[in-house]
Amino acid sequence: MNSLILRTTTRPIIVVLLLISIFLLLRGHDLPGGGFIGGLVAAAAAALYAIAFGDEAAAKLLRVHPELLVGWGMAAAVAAGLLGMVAGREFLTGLWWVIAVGDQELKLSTPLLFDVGVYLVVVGVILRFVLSLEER
Amino acid sequence: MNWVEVIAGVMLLAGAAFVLVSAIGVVRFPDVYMRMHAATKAGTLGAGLMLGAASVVFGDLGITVRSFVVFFFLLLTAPVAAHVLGRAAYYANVPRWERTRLDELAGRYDGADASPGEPPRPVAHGDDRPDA
Amino acid sequence: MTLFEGPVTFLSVATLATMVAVAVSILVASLRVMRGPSLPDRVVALDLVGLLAVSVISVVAIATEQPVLLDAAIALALIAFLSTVAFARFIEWQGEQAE
Amino acid sequence: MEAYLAVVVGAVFAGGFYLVMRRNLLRFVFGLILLSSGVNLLVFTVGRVSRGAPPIIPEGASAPVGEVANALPQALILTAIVIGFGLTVFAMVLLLRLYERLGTLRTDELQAHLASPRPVPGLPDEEAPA
Amino acid sequence: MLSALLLAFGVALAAPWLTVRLGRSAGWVLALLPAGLTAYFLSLGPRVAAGEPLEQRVAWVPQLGVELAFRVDGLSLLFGLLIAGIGTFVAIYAGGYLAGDRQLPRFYLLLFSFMAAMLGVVTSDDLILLFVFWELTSITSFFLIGYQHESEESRANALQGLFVTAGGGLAMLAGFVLLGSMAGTYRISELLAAPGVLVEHPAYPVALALVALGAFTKSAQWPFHFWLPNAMAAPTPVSSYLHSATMVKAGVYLLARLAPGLGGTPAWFWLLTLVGGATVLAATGLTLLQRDSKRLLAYSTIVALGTMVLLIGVGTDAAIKAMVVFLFAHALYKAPLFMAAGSVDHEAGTRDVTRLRGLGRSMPWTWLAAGLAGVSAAGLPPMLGFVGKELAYEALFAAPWLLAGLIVAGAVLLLVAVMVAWVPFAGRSVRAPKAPHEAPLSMLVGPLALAVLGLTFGLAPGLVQDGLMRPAAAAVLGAPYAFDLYLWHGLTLALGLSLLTISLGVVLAATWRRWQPLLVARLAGVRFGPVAVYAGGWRGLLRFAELQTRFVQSDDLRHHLTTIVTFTVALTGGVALWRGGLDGMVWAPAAAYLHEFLYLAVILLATATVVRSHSRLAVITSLGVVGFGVAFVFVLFAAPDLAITQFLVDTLVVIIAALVLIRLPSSALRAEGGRDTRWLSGIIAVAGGALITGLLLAVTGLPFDGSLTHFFEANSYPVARGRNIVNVILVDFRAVDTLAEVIVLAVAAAGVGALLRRRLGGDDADVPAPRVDREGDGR
Amino acid sequence: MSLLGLHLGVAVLWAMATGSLTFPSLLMGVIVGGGVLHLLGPVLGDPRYGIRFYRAVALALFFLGEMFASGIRVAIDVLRPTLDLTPAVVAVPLELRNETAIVLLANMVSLTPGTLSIDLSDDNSCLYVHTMYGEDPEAARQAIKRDFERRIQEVFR
Amino acid sequence: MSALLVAPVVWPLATAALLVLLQGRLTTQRTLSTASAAAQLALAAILLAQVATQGILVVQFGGWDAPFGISFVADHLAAVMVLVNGIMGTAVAVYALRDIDADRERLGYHPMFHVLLAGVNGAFLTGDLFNLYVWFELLLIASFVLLTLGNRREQLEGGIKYVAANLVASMLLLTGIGLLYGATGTLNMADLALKLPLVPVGLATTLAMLFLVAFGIKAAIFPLFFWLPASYHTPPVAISALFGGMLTKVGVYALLRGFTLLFVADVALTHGLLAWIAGFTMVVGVLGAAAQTEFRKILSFHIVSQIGYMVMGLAFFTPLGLGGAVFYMVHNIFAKANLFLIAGIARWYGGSFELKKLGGLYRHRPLLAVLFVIAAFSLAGFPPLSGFWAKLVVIRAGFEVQAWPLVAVSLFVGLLTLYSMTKIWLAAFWSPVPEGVTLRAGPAPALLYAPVVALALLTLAMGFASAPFFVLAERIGAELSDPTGYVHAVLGEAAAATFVARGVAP
Ligand code: NA
Ligand code: NA
Repeated sequence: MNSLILRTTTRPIIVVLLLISIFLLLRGHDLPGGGFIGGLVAAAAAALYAIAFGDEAAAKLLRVHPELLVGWGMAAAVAAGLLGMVAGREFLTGLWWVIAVGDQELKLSTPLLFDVGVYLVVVGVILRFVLSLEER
Repeated sequence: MNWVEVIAGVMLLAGAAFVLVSAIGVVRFPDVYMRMHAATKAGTLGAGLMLGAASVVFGDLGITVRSFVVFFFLLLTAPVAAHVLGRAAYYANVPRWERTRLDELAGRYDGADASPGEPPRPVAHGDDRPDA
Repeated sequence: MTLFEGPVTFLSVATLATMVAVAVSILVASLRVMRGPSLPDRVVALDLVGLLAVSVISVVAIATEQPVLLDAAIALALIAFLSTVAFARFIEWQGEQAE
Repeated sequence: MEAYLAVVVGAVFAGGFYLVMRRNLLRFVFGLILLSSGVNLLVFTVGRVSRGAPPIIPEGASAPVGEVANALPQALILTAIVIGFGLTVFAMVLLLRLYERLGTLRTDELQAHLASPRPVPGLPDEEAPA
Repeated sequence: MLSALLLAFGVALAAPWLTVRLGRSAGWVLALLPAGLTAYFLSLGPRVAAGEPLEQRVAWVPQLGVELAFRVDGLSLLFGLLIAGIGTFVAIYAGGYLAGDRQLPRFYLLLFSFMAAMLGVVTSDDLILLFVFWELTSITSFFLIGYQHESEESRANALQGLFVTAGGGLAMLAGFVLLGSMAGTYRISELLAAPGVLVEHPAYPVALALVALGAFTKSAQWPFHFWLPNAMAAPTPVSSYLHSATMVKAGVYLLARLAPGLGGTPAWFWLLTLVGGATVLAATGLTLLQRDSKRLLAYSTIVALGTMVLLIGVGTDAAIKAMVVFLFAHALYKAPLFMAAGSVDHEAGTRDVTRLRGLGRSMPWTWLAAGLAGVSAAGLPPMLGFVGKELAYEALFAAPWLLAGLIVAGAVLLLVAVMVAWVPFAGRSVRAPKAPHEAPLSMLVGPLALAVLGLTFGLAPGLVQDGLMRPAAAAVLGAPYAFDLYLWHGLTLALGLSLLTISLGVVLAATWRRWQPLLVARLAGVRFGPVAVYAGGWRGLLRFAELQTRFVQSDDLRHHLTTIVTFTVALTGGVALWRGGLDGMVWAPAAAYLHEFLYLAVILLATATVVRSHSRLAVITSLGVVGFGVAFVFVLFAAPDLAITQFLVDTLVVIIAALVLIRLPSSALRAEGGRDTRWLSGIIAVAGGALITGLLLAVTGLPFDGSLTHFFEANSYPVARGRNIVNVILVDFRAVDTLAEVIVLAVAAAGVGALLRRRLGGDDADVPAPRVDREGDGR
Repeated sequence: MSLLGLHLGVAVLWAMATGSLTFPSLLMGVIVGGGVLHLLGPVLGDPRYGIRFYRAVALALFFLGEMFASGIRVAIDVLRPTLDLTPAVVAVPLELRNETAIVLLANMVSLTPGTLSIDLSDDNSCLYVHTMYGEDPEAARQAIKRDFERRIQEVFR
Repeated sequence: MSALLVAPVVWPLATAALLVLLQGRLTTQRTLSTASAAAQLALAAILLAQVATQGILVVQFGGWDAPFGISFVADHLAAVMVLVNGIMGTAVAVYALRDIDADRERLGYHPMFHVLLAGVNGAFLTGDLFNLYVWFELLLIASFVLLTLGNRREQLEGGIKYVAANLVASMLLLTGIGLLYGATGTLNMADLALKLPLVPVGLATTLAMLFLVAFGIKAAIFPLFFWLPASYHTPPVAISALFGGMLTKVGVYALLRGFTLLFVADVALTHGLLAWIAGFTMVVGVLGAAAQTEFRKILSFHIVSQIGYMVMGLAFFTPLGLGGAVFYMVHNIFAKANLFLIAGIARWYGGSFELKKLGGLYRHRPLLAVLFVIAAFSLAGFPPLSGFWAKLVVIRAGFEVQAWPLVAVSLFVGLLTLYSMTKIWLAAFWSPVPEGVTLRAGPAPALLYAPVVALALLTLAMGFASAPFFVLAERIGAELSDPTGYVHAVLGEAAAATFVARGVAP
């Protein structure tokens, strides 16, 4: 949409939205959020961008094909399951690694990796929906 | 009586009043632009007051920040939404209230160069009719 | 709800009243969504419902003492905006075709 | 509350069933969306609703404090919402394509249009020899 | 026995290759297989005659109690020798008859497969195994009748034969399974060992009827006889082998085989004598209408088969003795008659006996064979046919009506013999569509040899009496039976009846030219009979199939969806009412807040709009409101994750719906038209909704078992390290759901992408075409 | 604008130094930080930062007040038994050139009494506003220019 | 061992992910796709071998024991079905190398195919009702896409019917699952078997009807089958074959599972109803086939008809009937899929699926004729091909429970089945090449023939050497008719003991 007001407002909004989406993704294990909700927010941000600036600009912003996001997301989710088996447990068994960064603890886990996979798939999928319908 | 509760309660009630006003306005006002006035202003204000009430009640920085973020977000988006929608409504020739006096925007969208968006492949169909 | 189950205070009464007021507003705004008559009318009302949803969440958060709900409000504010923008674009396309 | 929800769920289902049985495929999809909402509410209801806290364990505790809402139906509904979303979008786009290729969305015209298609004016015939 | 069969099937499979390799001599060489099998059966003769049947059992499907069980007793031996022996000559004959035919390799494959299967039928000691072979003979017969498959008539006849025999076969299978469950075994010898068990079982009549149905169809008994004359579309070697000498006798074999177990009851007697008698009469009558030599022979075969069934039904020692001898005699004369008719057809160009004259000069050897066989067929001494017929008359002294029928039939058989073996050959002037000459050696060996055998055994029935006839009769009777066979019985009543038969036959033959055309003309218009019933039945069935398919498989999707919903509501509601599924329904609404009702009202109102509005945008925005309403319920009842997701997804659905709708005409929703069924749908829908409400009330009225949730609550943080229990369920407790769910999304996206892609190939997009440009595929 | 980040950092520092990361202490930090940055303005390269900050705060407060008034105004209009309004669409010529400033103006206009930005001319020189009180279009135009355009211009100068 | 149980799902999913990342590189995709399908077949074979030697295998995902987490359970039935899916997957993958055009490959045929395989395997293996729903949806959406891939008009038209019916089924299934959860508080199927007896019988039976309809739509039983003949003839042959062979049988599998493990409180009603449905399904399907003149449409209607036989075995609810139903199912998958593949080769030569436009294949393509005869006559139940044994067992089971009318109907339907198989034979093989049609010269690609030959050999093996198959069928029948072992394997000994004590096990 050719609107200065929309475009000018959209830029900060999508920055905030992407931050929020990652925030929702990361804290999803403890508070409302998670990969799906985070992914939806990120995809919504991208969709907003696509409407405001056109789908070519959005594709440029994205740099990767939605299909690749989906593929990597699926791979991450499956890998999260397989890591449990690599560790000799059942498929999809949660594994946790706590890394000390200064006095902060960084908790990495297969459920998180799984959620990241979900996030990527959701972003890719919704972008595919919106871009497919937009570009025609 | 706890003053925090009183402040929060008052904010809530005020917010409730604005919210009600916005809803009534949307129903009562005669055309889409006037309805947008009601929704944009009273709605945002009402929501803001309730978010404020929440931050007062919880008195927690994180929550306050979040409330502010949401409110800021509303302040940022509500007028933009009204703008794009008002523009679109104007563009789509949604009828204005017959008492609208002046229109300095008239004629702006007649020129082909002022196309507001890239339309998709055309399919012949008219405007959406209201229910019979 | 936890707040209502406790003693009757000014805040609890105000909260309940607000809850009802917001619900009434949502119902009223929904009527506009359903009645139109034009698409922009519906979208204005739908946008308002989104805004009212933010209010609902704030009030419910207060009533249930569950601040986590406020996070839902962020997503909601965003999404209401997105849908309005999308509809605006939709209306412009449609207006174009009507000519 | 379950009793009232049961009535609402029934009403939404009735609406969905009705639309699903219409001649217009667009109505079919709308009916499906209604059914989807109805099912989600149904699953929510059978898990017994609670006005208590969300199923979140507060900081410092290792289990929910007090009564919390039933988490399992919520997780199930989340899954169902996502699946329903994907299927609904697919169905809608399928309708779009169907309309573009056959020129109708009426269930009783599909077959006839298959034999003598009436594609939408302005669209190329995609099955004409290249 | 098993190895013999395997060898036979193996040779059958190799036959096409061998045929091609051997060229012109294929028939002679391939005949070594049946010849060897004949020798094998002959070698079994002494022990069988001594009352020691050959038995063999190999496990096959023990779970079903099915074994590769074989048993060669007198009856089997008789049939085995006929099958292998006549098979030898047919193989040779076919080599000449079909010389140069492109399909000869396939022909031998089918012929030998048939032979092996037929041998299997007569040697199986397991009902199921017998059925396996039985059906194989039907299939090979089907392919052989349809040998000239490019002719429509040929195809239709093949199909008819298959349906009649396979249909009977299915009944027979049911009968076999029933017999198996009655006796607790599929082993035929064990079944027969305890006859009382079967005939006293309440299901006996059913089992008998089912098994008999199989036998009757296969052996072309009235009213299933009509397929056999039509099977004459097959090449003559097939007609002579399958459709006279062997396969059609499988039904007779089966009845004879099971007679010791199932026979001896009034039901058996009446069923078999009535059907056999009706067959004799019907076929006798129909024979009179024929001019085609093969059809004449076919109907006379039916007469013979009817006679055999009738004799088995009578079931006395004398009747069985007569049946066995007659069966043997029939095989020995009918096969050469067919071959001779085929040779005539082959060399003279027609099978219409009225168009042939004086072939005897150019085809003397053929005439000799036909003549000898014809004498036997006419029941004249000194042939074996005479012996058989006399025995049949003797056996039926007690049943004068049956006897009378048989005498008429005998006269007609004589007529047939004259028509086939005398009329075309006799006379000086030659009349034929093409210049006749003698058949090649390969086509003479068979008929001559068999005819001479008929003569030999007629002159000296003692040759086969002990080794073949007595054991066979004993097998049918279930007890040893010592009898002697003579060509000359002396001046008996039977001889008198024979003379009567012969005179009658001679009269018929002498006057044939006068009455036959009149008879044909008179009956030309008659369309009533089993064939008409069969054809009409099929036509009706197919018409019905079309009608019902048009009804159930309507083109209109809406009908189907209505069916689904209606069926669901009716079934679930019906069961709920019938079995008290909703008895536990409780209406005990707890106190609720005003605003909660308001949200429910929003959902209801928006639903009503979705249902009733004709404005597509009103509908999709109202759908958005329904979704929001649901989300509000989630907010009110402590489901933040759900609420967020519902808000987000609902909005996306509405946006995407709008993006789709914009490409559809605004009238899209108004295009209803057609007959108005809103009321009906409305009633069904409301009933469905009420049912759901009822079920929900009934379910929520039960005490709730929250153990799963409690487990999640207890383990979410300590073990799974997450505070958001819903999220922990999604990514840990029930992560498999989520894994599949995101892939659903991914696939949906790919599907949308694929759907919206334009211009994919032309009309033959899915015709696999050789890919030339494989390099071009890469990126 | 990099000073804005510094400003916020100062505010957080203040809050932490005073011992509690609560909202009031953070607010105090913002105010104190504003003062400090005003004093140090010349040193830090934007001599007017403090003034601009105060004007921004003043604008924000004015805006909030206007918004509140706007809400009340709408409430009155909505609840009045008869709709005694004269809507109009007026063009407001702009002096602002900064795009952000223009957008800010448009948004603020939308949230304040009786006015709603509908569109912007292609050369950003003119804002089209729908107003509920259009008896005197010129007055409405001037009100917008006076109340908002001037104040925004001061912040962005 | 647990890896083996997970592999049937994870392997194809990982393959699909990889294939997505390889998009555009068609040659690599083809190689990977085929190799992966073959590997999956091998893994499935090992799984079945393990189950045969060690008994029922269970994996509790994430290490969360049943009923809390999600279990995958491989009893003999599940393992056999997974193996069959592996066989079909491999056969179709090979056939598709020649049958699927590059356009469709670019649109994502390969990953979609593997997702479908994963979904089918997931449905077979899962021991959790809601998880079953999810796998159902996965295989559905994949099948939607495969069915419409290429966007041809009849694909879209058939696709909407397929999609519509199946989406309604999904809704009903989820409704049923929700209500069942509300009544029992659990989703694990073994646990449900334990807890369902505590639900009032009337209510449990009523809920069972929702599952009957939902599974029944997917299985294409009467009167819910219409979508199948309306759609299965529209996609490329490889896809038709996979759908026709495999997909509807997932619905049958679900019926088998549901109405042996869960809904057995009122057998007189539920299974009596199934018997009626079986009869109507058989008859209506076969009559439908009789009315068709298109190769694949005939086959499609026959699918419906033959589902009737499988449901019939289930309705008898005896070990023999259940084992017979499974034997029938497996036989039918091979024979039916093969007929679809053969239809494709016939079209390769003759250029059409219309019987009127086909002919001369017996004379000119004897190998194809032999392959058709094997599959078609097996389908028609001719001995000693696999279909004969299948029918025999089901009929015997019918005799056991004295269901004479149904047995009679099934026999009659057998004759009608023969009718339409011979109809194809007469038209496409025996009748002369129609005027205006020239058969394509030269043999069809070996890649098209190879899977057909392999499936024909399987059909022959199931016929001539049926004993090993019956060993499995017998065990399956036993396991299904007495689920104690299933419950024991999933929930442990104590739970199984209560199961028996409550007298649930028949
Ligand atoms: Na989540
Ligand atoms: Na044809």
